[in-house]
Amino acid sequence: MTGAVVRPLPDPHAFLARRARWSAPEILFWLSTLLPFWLFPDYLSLASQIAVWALFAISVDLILGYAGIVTLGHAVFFGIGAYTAGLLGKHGWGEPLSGLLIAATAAAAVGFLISFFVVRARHLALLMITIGIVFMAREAANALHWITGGSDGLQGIRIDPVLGRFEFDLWGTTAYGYALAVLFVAFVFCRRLVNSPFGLALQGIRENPTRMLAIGSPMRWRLQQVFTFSAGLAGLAGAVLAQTTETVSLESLGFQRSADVVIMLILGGTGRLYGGILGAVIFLVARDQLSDVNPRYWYFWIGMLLIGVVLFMRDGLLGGLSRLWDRVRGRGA
Amino acid sequence: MLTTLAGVLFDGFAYGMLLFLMSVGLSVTLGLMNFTNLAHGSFAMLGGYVVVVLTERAGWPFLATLPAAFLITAAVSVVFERLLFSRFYRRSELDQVLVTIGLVFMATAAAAYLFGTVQQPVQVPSFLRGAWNVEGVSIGVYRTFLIAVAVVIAVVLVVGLETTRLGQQIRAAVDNQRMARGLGIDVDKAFALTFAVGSGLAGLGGGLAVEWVGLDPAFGLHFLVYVLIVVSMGGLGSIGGSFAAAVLIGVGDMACKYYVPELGAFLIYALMVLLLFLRPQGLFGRR
Amino acid sequence: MLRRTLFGTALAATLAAAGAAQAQQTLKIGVILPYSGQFADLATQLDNGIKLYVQQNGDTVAGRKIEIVRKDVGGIAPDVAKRLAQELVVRDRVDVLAGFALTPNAMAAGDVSEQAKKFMVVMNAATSIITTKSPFMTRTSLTTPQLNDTLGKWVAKNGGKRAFTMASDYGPGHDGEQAFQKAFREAGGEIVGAVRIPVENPDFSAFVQRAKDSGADVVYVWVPGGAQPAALGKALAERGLANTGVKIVGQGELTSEEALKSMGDAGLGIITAFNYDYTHDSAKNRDFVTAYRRAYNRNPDLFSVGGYDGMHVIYEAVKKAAGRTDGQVLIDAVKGMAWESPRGPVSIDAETRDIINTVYIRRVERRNGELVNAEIDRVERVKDPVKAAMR
Amino acid sequence: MTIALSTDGLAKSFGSLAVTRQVSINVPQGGRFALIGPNGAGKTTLINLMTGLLKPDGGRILLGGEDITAAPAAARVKRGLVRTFQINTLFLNLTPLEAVTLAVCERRGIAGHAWRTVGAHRDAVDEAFAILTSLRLGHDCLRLTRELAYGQQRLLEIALALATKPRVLLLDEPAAGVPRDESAELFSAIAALPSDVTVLFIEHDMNLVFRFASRIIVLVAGGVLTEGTPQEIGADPRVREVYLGNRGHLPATGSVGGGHAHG
Repeated sequence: MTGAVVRPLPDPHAFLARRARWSAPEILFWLSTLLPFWLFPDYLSLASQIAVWALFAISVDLILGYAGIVTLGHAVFFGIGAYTAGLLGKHGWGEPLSGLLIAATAAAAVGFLISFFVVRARHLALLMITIGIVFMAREAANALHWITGGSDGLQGIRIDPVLGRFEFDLWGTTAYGYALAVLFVAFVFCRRLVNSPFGLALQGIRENPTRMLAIGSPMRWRLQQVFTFSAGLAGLAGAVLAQTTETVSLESLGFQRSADVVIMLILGGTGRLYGGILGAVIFLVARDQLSDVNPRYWYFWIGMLLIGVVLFMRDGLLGGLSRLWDRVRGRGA
Repeated sequence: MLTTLAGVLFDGFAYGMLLFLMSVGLSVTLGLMNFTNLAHGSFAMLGGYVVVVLTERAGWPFLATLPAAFLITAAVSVVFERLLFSRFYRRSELDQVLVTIGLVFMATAAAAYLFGTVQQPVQVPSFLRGAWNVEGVSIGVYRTFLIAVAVVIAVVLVVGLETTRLGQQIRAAVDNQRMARGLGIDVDKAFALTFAVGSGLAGLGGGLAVEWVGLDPAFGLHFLVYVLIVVSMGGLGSIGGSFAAAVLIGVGDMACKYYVPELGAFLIYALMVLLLFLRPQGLFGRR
Repeated sequence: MLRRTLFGTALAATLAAAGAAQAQQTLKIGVILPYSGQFADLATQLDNGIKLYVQQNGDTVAGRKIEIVRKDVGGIAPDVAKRLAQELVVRDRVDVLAGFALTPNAMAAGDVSEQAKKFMVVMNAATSIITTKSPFMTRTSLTTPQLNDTLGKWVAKNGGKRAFTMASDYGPGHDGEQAFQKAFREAGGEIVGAVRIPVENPDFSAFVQRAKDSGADVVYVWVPGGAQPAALGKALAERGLANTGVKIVGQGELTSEEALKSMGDAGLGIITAFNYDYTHDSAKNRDFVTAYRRAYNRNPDLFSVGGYDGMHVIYEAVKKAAGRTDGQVLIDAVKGMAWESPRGPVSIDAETRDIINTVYIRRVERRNGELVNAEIDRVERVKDPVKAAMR
Repeated sequence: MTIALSTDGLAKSFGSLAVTRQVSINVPQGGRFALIGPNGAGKTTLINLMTGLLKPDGGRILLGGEDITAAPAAARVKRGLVRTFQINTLFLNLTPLEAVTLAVCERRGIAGHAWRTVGAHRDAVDEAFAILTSLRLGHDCLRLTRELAYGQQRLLEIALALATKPRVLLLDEPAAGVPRDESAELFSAIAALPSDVTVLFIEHDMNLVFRFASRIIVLVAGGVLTEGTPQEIGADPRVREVYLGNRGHLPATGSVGGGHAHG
């Protein structure tokens, strides 16, 4: 600040535009999601379920990674979406796209109701409330076995071909195409959301709630909004799974699923949308491979991976990668 | 009618005591050290396996295996505390949750590998079996034994934390680490000891639980939820709170099952959600 | 539906072509079981049964070498089960789908069996309707109503008048409870009370107290295997129900080997209906138990037998089909098949493709210092009553 | 002269400790008031009460004549009552540009918009950038807040407050921890605020207080000891006694001397 050199002021618009623009690695990534159709045609079923989990993980990232609400109960909405889509398919409404929308709406509606309980609590109380809700939901679904099929699972779901043309096949070609398309569309929405003023407000809440109050932000309302949206997305993921597998079980709204999705997200890295996708890929591929090596004890290695990531890569694998990338580029410059 | 109620109350109280034994250690470590240890249930499982192995394979008498369950679990937990958990005292709650969940996965798989997936039976001595009949109310001997152990532990803990030098050091270390260090208190040691005692109690609880609820590799995860409910409802770090919440859950659970079985476990979860919504710090929590 | 069928045919043709290319080489069996998680022990025992059969009968049948591909489904997870079944069919190109410990998983995989026209052998899952999911499916375990219907009739015939039922509050528990209640009523008994128990239930005192208070002379219990039978036994002992002359009856898991160990004398006198126990007295079973013990250092149970017989069915069907493996040929080969199992004579119902076996009524007794399930009666050639009633 | 902010018998206790005792003050519109007092006098508590972070046990708070005692914190900000924090309370992982833009968006009521990107709200971004530039943060506004120098972070505190277009601005030791030469600069920025903005600031540096305050309120042990112009306060022996002790002398207005009363 000697005043000898007059530094030009940076251009804020260029900066923000750059942030929001689709970067080359992003476009490459999405193009590469089409590769399995040709490279791994035997793995399309797995790929379709990875896409479902990725969507689920992104829904959790919105509230955990962006808004800072820790939850171990998000499978409630996944399950509601799955059951809604499944029940529609069972009772003659086999058209998949409208089924998706109805399922997501149902999940979002329940999410809105539950948001009143969630946005007030913090720390252990928040964790326990979310855990409590997921167990209650499971008990309720079991008790309503004449609707849900109880522990035998929902049977007799029939889903029409997508757009009247693409039938769900054994290889999972349609399933993967369908799940990928839904994932991509939802991702585009989420990407716009996190780059919008609303997304900025969410990050503000995560970073510093006191400051948010001081700039006059209606925080609880914002949290309720994002929680509702996230619940809808989770419901969407559940609906895709129900439609592509034509089956729903009680476990789709269980605690295990809630915990698994958080683990995926942490493995991949929170607060970046892509973390959820990467985490889903790693978790499910690792599970597929490890359980082929040893179907009985593979959870041991998942546990170890989790401890390793939390211990050594605080912002997940994606965070670790991006730091590595920065370092490489920094050295290059 | 009254004898039924008395029976339900007794069984519920005994069940509550079992929950208290398994959860009080977590309440202490969570409340005093601010460390969310989801592997607590796995330490209870370890205590269970100690009891089973020593009675069934080494032929020890049941009562002699209980102190062993406490000591071995405590010793193992200190190793984890020093090597792993202590790095997480300043990290976020989520990180703590995840690292300990990772440990639960590993412990479950390891138990399946070492002991198989089968239910482990344990034979308690004959003087702990059976029941007395008091005015038509059936009073289980083993349950009475459990209650006695739990009450003794509760008293020892309260007195220990309030009056002994170690207890004072621990509380000082927790209230203000820097000041405690300044006074020459070895804070690390105090934390390690607290953790050992807390986990040791889980081991003891696990050892005592085998006779009642059985033992398999899924034990750690299965009881984790109940343990967390007791701790969060009781209020962190409050021994009296854990005791009260454990009794509430135990009796409530038993009474629900007897009088409204169709609601299942739903009521317990609903009760917890409602309580934590209205009183996030729990019944006896300070924060 | 038409489109689905056409598609299935086309698919099956493709797969059959692919399979034909492989013929004379290996016979691939895809086994889907919950190797990890809370049902892991069940999977272990079932898998042991599979391994023992292969060990005893060689790994080549009708000129084809057996290759088993194992997949862990991790618990109740029909979405995963279905995906694994798809992958086994399209990626691993298996000839037979097998395993299936849990009903929802078996049902989900049934879709794949139907679509791909794959022979499928359910080796444990016990809900009646499973076998209706695919015309290429058979079962070598049992059905829940098979046991409980038989038990209900037997109890009513042998002096039971007023029964109280308690059953785990989920699918299999409901099946067992309903079969028992129906049969018991039809045979002249009265149900004086019923209670459903939460599935994850560690303590039974309250329920046993209710049963005791109901004034029933028979208490019927349905709980899943694992930790619960032992816990129930302890509650029974503490409430002294047996001392009051009340009969405790239930399905065989209630008095499994492990359950009896931790129940101790509390288990004495419990009457159960089951299709297999390692103490069953036959030459075939003695050899089986000896071999099993030598290999795995523990006693076999119904899961082991389900796996063992399941492999028998696969071997025999492939032999009969002279090495051909398309679903229709194999399922046709299985219909009406009868053989001597460690559990006694069994056969496959030609119409329903479901198992027909003997139901043993056993009472817990102390023999040579050990608690065992002593056979006191038997009902032979029992078919699944639900599917019998459907027709 | 209209009263912008006033309290009437405001009281607050933590357990048996009364931290605010019957505080009644009136700050006219456009006033530049300083709030001084020894550590523990309850200055920050008073600001917390006025902004709604704490609930008073008794008394009323009026903003432009309207009772806001029961209004939630965010609603008070919407009405123009805004504060800064003694300890930096910032979004460490956002850039100053994003942070201030967020504050602008919240004020304009567009922070709930979720479809168009932040950059598409050009007016808001321009306004935020202008505020940052006016506080000489323009050059560094694209770095992460956590990477800024401490003095810059203090300025960002003020920038965030300004972005809400305050009518009444409560500054809690805005220059705390800032080197002397920079703190004068910082206060110059405050002095340059539009004259209709009312300012109440807590400050320990008596030079700054006497240079920038039009009136001074002295708070001791939770209650108002006295209030007056800098000259009156400087001449008040009670203030000298309780606040400055016998350690030094009060400076004449705007002259040197004094300094931090407490370290």
